[in-house]
Amino acid sequence: MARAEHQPPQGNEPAPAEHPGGAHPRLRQAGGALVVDGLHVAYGRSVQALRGVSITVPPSGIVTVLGSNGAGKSTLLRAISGTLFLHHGAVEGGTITYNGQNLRGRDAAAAVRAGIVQVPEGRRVFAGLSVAENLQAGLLGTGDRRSARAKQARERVLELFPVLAERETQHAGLLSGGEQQMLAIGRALMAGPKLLLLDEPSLGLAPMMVGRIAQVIREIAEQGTAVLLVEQNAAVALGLAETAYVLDVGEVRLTGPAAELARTDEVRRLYLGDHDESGHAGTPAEGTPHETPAAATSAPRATLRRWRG
Amino acid sequence: MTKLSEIVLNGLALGSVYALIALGFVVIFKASGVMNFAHASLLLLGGYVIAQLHDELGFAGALLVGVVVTAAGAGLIEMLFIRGLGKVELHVLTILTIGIDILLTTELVRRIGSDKLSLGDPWGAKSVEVFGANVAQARIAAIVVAVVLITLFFMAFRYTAWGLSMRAASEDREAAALMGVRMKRVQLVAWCVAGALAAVAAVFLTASPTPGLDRTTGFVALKAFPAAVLGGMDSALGALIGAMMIGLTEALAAGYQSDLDALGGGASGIAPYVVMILILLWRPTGLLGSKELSRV
Amino acid sequence: MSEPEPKPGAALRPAAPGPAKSSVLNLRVAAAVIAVVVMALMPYYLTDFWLLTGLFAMAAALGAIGLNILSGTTGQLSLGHAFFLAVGAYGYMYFSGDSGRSGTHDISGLGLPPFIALILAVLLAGAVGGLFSPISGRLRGMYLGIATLALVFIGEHVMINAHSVTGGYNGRAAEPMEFFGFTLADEDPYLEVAGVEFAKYERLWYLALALLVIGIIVARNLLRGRPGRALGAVRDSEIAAAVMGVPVARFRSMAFVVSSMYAGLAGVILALVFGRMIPEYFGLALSIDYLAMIVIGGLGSVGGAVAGAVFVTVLPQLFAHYAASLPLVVESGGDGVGPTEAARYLYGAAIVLVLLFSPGGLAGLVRRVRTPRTTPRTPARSRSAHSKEPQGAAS
Amino acid sequence: MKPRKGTRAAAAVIAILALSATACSTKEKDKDPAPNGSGNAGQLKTGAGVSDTEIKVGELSDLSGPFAPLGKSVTNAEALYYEQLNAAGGVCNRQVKVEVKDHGYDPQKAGTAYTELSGKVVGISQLVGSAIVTQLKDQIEKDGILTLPQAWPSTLLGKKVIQVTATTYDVEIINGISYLAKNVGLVSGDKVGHIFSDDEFGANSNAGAKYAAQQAGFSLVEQKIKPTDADMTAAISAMKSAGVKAIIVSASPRQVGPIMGGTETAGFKVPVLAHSVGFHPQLLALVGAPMEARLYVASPVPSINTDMPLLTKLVADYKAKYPDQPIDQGVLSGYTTAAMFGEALKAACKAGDLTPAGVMAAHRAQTSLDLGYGAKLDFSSPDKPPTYQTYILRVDKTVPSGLKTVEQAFESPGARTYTLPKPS
Repeated sequence: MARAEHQPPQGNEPAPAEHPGGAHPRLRQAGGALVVDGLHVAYGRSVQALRGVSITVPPSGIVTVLGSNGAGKSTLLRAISGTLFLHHGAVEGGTITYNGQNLRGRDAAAAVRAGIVQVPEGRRVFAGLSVAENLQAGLLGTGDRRSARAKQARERVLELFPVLAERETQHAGLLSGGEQQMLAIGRALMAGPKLLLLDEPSLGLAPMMVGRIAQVIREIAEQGTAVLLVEQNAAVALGLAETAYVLDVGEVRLTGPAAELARTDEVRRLYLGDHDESGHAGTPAEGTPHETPAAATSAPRATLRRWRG
Repeated sequence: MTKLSEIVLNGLALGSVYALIALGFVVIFKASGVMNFAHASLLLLGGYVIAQLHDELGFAGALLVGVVVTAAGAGLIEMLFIRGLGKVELHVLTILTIGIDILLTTELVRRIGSDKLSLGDPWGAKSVEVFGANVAQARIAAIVVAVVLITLFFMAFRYTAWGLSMRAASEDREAAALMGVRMKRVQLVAWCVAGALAAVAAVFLTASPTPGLDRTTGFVALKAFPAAVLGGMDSALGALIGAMMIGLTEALAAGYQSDLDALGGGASGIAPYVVMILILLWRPTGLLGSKELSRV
Repeated sequence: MSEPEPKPGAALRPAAPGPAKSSVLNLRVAAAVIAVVVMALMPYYLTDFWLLTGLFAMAAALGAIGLNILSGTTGQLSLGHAFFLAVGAYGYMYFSGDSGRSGTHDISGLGLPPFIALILAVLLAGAVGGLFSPISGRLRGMYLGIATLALVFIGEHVMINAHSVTGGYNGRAAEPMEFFGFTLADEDPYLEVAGVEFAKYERLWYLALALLVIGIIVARNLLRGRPGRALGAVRDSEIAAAVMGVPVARFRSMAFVVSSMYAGLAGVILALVFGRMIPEYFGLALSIDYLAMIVIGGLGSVGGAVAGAVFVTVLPQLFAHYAASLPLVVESGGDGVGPTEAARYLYGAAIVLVLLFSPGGLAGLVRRVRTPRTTPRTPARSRSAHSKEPQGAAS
Repeated sequence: MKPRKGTRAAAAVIAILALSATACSTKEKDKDPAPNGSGNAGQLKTGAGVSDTEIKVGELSDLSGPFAPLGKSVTNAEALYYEQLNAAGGVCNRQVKVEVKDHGYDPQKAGTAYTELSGKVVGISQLVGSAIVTQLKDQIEKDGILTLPQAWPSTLLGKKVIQVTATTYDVEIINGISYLAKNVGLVSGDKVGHIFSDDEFGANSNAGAKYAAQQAGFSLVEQKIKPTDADMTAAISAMKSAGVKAIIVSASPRQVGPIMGGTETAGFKVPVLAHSVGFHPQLLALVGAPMEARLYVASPVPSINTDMPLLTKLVADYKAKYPDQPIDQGVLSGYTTAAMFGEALKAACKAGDLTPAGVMAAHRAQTSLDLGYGAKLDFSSPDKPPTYQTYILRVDKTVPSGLKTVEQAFESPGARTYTLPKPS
């Protein structure tokens, strides 16, 4: 597996045309739906959050992006979903295309219209609105709230999450953490996305609930919606995804089929060995190595230090 | 008893007008996070346009144009000044609206000069008897129109895509953006709605038995500040309750002034502020305002 | 005036910032001394009109520094600054004045020596600011802003009704300042220096200048020291500040007290300059003027506050004075844009333009010119307009 | 490079300083233009503001603030008077030149504007706004320049330099109440309402109303309003439930209008007495009918549309000079005030002393000045208004000012028995 070279901050110069590191074009499938190529993102003038990141999400299936806190995972999602500006961030180089349509520099509404919907980290349901209104809000980007398609989407969501049907009139803020996560995913599904972006769906959930959510993600993918899953909980993510990328300090460090990646020493040591990981006790996804010598994680690597960004 | 019912009715009418203004404050605050000090000049703008046009277009036509112009003016302020600033300190946006208010007010005052303009409203000095009290028709009209508009407003807020977008966005801007809500459009509409409400308020502020529109008419918007704040700045229902409280307090303090001599007389002008301070001491974010979520 | 090429010897100089810093510091001190000297010479050249304008500007500068500590540094929006100016002004009049009649009413006073009255008035303003802490401690953001708005209106009502202290609508006369028999008035004793008569305004000029210099130094030391950092931390995030061990509530109310004391001092100077204060002066417009000063000057900067005060105070005077020779401006009373309107337009436009194009105000502009683009202006200083938005830049 | 920059800046500052030193060294001369300039023309003594060809008169007006309507009419009318005075040869062979400063009713601006006039004018023939007069009066007294304010509270009495130009508000309301008592049939024991604004004007008027009510045996129902209020319904409700037989209003047109409209709406059609400063012709369009029926205006001058030679000529001349400007009572007030100042200048010229002190002395020596509108003015006592007389005007939609005189100058018995507030 290739390892990206550390690159100095690019400043305002356009990003180099070639791939700065290890994202291998050979992994790109023909007709790949979402293509992020050589993406550079900065916050303010000096803080480089992404340096030449390239990933590809095929039209179906689950792709995961792993990385520690501050590796740039959320930044990647923000760049795709068009919410960078809300965080003072800007794309400084590279391209983002979906089905050949440019998404770089477009706003969140454009991404939604193109069929990409993100479930934000920490769920972020509209606490003061009822469950039903939250689901309605998921339709706001589509422009039609009363059509048959909207009704269908609603039925699909309630089928997926029966608990939401029971709680329809309740304020979303009163739901449990797991229920809120379901609502957040359900809300995103209302728009009928072709590609669902999930930002740390397992964060802060009880192990039981993590399993449920993982199950739901798999179901969504099986129904034909592509999923880009960003996770710190590598055990869960690698169990779900076909393809995985590892982000570190704003660069793609490792990439490959998830199962293959899960067997590499580096990933085992860095992402699967920590017994504190909440997901550890969770999903017994096949092919995921469980026992990694704890000693391997004892010396934190410099590259995994919390990186401000 | 006649006195009391007269005072209460007038207080409610006053409260209705304040409510129209205060709702504008709340909508703008929810959309852009700013307390809009330029509202005073928008109100004056609406009144001025109606006053200038009612001879030619008749009252209804002038009202329509006035509402549209004021809504457009508010929208223009949003597009030119507020939108581009993005994330800045709360004060900065607030003070920016003060700057805009100074510009717009100066121009309008220069045009109005010493004039007292009639808005050509159809009620004149006619009055009706309600519960044995004589109340100006314009006051009754103010209550009726305010009830209709506020009901429409709440329905729009509850059931339309814009209303849902507004509520979602004021709960969580980023999450709303991720749902594909076009924030710019939602904000623009919010400002326009607030502007339109201000223009309607201008009509009832200047209709008989008040003296017509003059250069100081916009000041009344200042009294809607306490209304919006004591109800909770991000709560439309709170604004409505606050406006009614302020209207009634003011009318009662003025009507029963002789019993309030200890306060030095003329206390009705400051009654709204006293009520507001007391309520804020009790509830620092107003009656129905949401607690600020603090994030580190 | 060409920029010197780096001399060969330059490379040999130690790279340590020590000497360079101190030379910059020396330079700053030198510039400040020159500024003070220039200001001290002004009474020899300025006519009464400009002296008076300058005195207003100096008083405004003190008030603006105070508001800047409150709103700029601590982030507490105050629309009630005029009220604290009034407390200072009437406090001084009450402490220094004698009981007697003014207009149709009896007024009372303590008849203290003026200098003592000045100190007491400043302390009184601070105490009143402290009394406001139950409110300032509980309210945030716009809620605080509108609550302070109430101070202006309620304050005006109290001033008009508290005849015996304020003299009612007519206000009351202020005793001239006096130091050991030397009065800061036109006479008593008559004074002439180098052929220029030193009358009331000339004498007050030096008092105001001295107070302003002290005020600037105190504010700078306050803001650069521990309290300043703590106040900044309170503005940026109260919780973070609390975690860092800053007693948030105490610092919030301390900022109010200090700010009110500055306002009180400004009020005393205004009372001395006017010789008589009427309650109408301390209206909402005055509060807004002060807000405009700190915004135009630059939030959080002492120098900016002074610059903003000068801008806001002097601009209308310039227009009024030179109305006749300005194009597009008709003389007062004519049809078209009069000097007062022109000044209002410029004033409003200045607020809007400064905020749109240089959110750091005049101080930010100067900083940018001085250090062009070397240090990026990080967004750390600007806070979310929406408290609910996430503050962190990345996960 | 930093130190270099700094030294350069310092050098520049010093250079500017040196330049300004040479440019501004005239300060001493500026302050005292012609000290005791002895007689150029005969034995005439001159001082500040008077040259061989010119007499400079100052005016401090409100042309951009709340009193701008009054300020504008007064300023125009004064300009008209001085133009006519100059056309007739001026005073002492000198042309009178007016310097107008606008203070916008801002005490701070008024303060600086005053410094631009003091020492450069022989007197101030217009000073709008009683708050402004109050703010400046100590200074004016010290400078000793005759000043004619456009405000009539009796609290301005008592200073030799400040000449209140007509009946004060309190005396005016005493006269007004006595007229009302006689003409609308109020009897002892009746309740009379007084709605007055919470400022000096209202308070002064209230003092007079209290006295008159007590003299006539009325009980006075008081209602204070804020000068900025526009909604009078609550005040009217209070009056109505108290059952007053008449309402006295001491407030601005902003409030007189709604009071007329509100009482009409409430079916509470009692007579209303207001001051002339509370009337504005534009109210006619809004509440013309009730004003025509029930409004009485107490005024120190007759209606400008009264058939008097002075007034008809004034209206014609004003119309010719300012065809677009409204003709209101401010025009008459401004013109007569300027005339008072003109008479003082003429008297001072005759006495051979055109210094500010001389003008003031000459002015105060006039005990029976007749400007041609009826009232005789006695300026000899600083503690008393020049006249105790009041005209009663009523609404007449057919004339430009909207007012007609219904009662010529009169003085009620209470006018002189009332003790004016003891001046400070």
